[in-house]
Amino acid sequence: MKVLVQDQDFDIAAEINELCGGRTDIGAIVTFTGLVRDFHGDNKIRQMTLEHFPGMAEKQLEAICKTASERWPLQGGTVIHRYGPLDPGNQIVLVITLSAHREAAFEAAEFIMDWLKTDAPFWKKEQTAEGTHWVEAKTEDDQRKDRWKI
Amino acid sequence: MKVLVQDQDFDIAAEINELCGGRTDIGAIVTFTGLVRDFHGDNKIRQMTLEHFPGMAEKQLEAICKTASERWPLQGGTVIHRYGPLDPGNQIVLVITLSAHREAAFEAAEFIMDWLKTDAPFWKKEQTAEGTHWVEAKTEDDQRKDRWKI
Amino acid sequence: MEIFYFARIREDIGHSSETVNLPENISIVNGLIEYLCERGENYQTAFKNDAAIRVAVNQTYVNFDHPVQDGDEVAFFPPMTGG
Amino acid sequence: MEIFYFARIREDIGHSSETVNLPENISIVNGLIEYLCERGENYQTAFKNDAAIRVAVNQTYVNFDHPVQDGDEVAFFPPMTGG
Repeated sequence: MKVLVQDQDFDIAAEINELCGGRTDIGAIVTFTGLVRDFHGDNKIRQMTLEHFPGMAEKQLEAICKTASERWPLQGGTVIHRYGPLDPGNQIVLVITLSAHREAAFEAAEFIMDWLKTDAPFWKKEQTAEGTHWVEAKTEDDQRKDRWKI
Repeated sequence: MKVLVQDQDFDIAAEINELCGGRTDIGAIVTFTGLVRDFHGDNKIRQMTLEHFPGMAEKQLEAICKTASERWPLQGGTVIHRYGPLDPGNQIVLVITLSAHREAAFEAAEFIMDWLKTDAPFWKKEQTAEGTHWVEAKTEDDQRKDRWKI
Repeated sequence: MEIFYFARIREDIGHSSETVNLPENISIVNGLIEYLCERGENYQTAFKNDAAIRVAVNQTYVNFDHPVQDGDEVAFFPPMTGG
Repeated sequence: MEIFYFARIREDIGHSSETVNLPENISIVNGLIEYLCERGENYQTAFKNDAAIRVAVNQTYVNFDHPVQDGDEVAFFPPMTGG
């Protein structure tokens, strides 16, 4: 699977095409795109900044993809995570999974997102009318990750 | 949610853009694309023809989308199902779900696919080197649908 | 009554639709199937295996004991395999 | 030893990295944190709440009782919130 950590935007269609173009062995493509929302609870978000740990971010995303590839019969995939300043409506993260069957593609994409949330070294800072603050990690995210434990 | 039953191909990026363009309230986009595979078990597929029940196909897809919208907090979505002759590698079906949170988008997309498989009036006929045959419905698909029962 | 056939059932029967004047003694789907099977071997082949038949009356899925009446649109087809 | 700080911890401390000569009596992450906290209030604030700290040694997540030695690359940061 391809892993990219980048400040620039990504193009879902181009990424799908790079994975699937000319191939006839794929039965299912699942994509997940995470976007910056204009509201977080009651706070109106003006901008969001994503900080990351260069090197380790890529390493962790690759490890998560490897685990997913060992667990599900995937035919390929892509994970792109952006960093830097982002506006509401901007794309943050893209996960694409390919498989002969839909269950594997769905489950692997969800698994990658759940693990990525708690295990990839990225941190969100939100800028609101009341100032800036670091987003708190959610217990819920740990629980979602834990359901994949064997 | 938008429902289309059509013989022509669809463009995932255009469909996402139609749903999300200019919006800043969406947190998660999940897409599922089903493709014609070149192999089904041991049979090499030359072509596939999708027959459908015009009118009822749209009606059933709309009913499935309505159920999904009542069950998950969706911010929009699209379902496109093609009919007619298709070649390996061609797109068959597209499901897009939008939500503030990823769980809802993932679950709703998977729910729509599981229900669509058993409840939308489409039938696949495969053309192989040995001739043509109707694809058999899978018990597994009924089981996947049943897991959504309350 | 308008009857539609799809996929394998359409091929077994040899046509995709037909208009039937429903006899008065037929009131449920099962009765309609028995009546159609009197029309020839092609119908008997199409309706041989109950487990391989789905039916919709006025575009709603129903069971074989569902009422039918003149003016209904009835459709017979195999289990669905879309997606 | 190279130490990196990210996000809230980086802001509390006031810089994103530093080189530390590890004293001989320090052998685990916890000891390193105590040692850093002697450097000032900014470190004490950064490391106040164990539950809000994650640590990686040579880009692998470890617990607070994990060994550290000179030459290691150590990173401190809050629980992750990407995705």
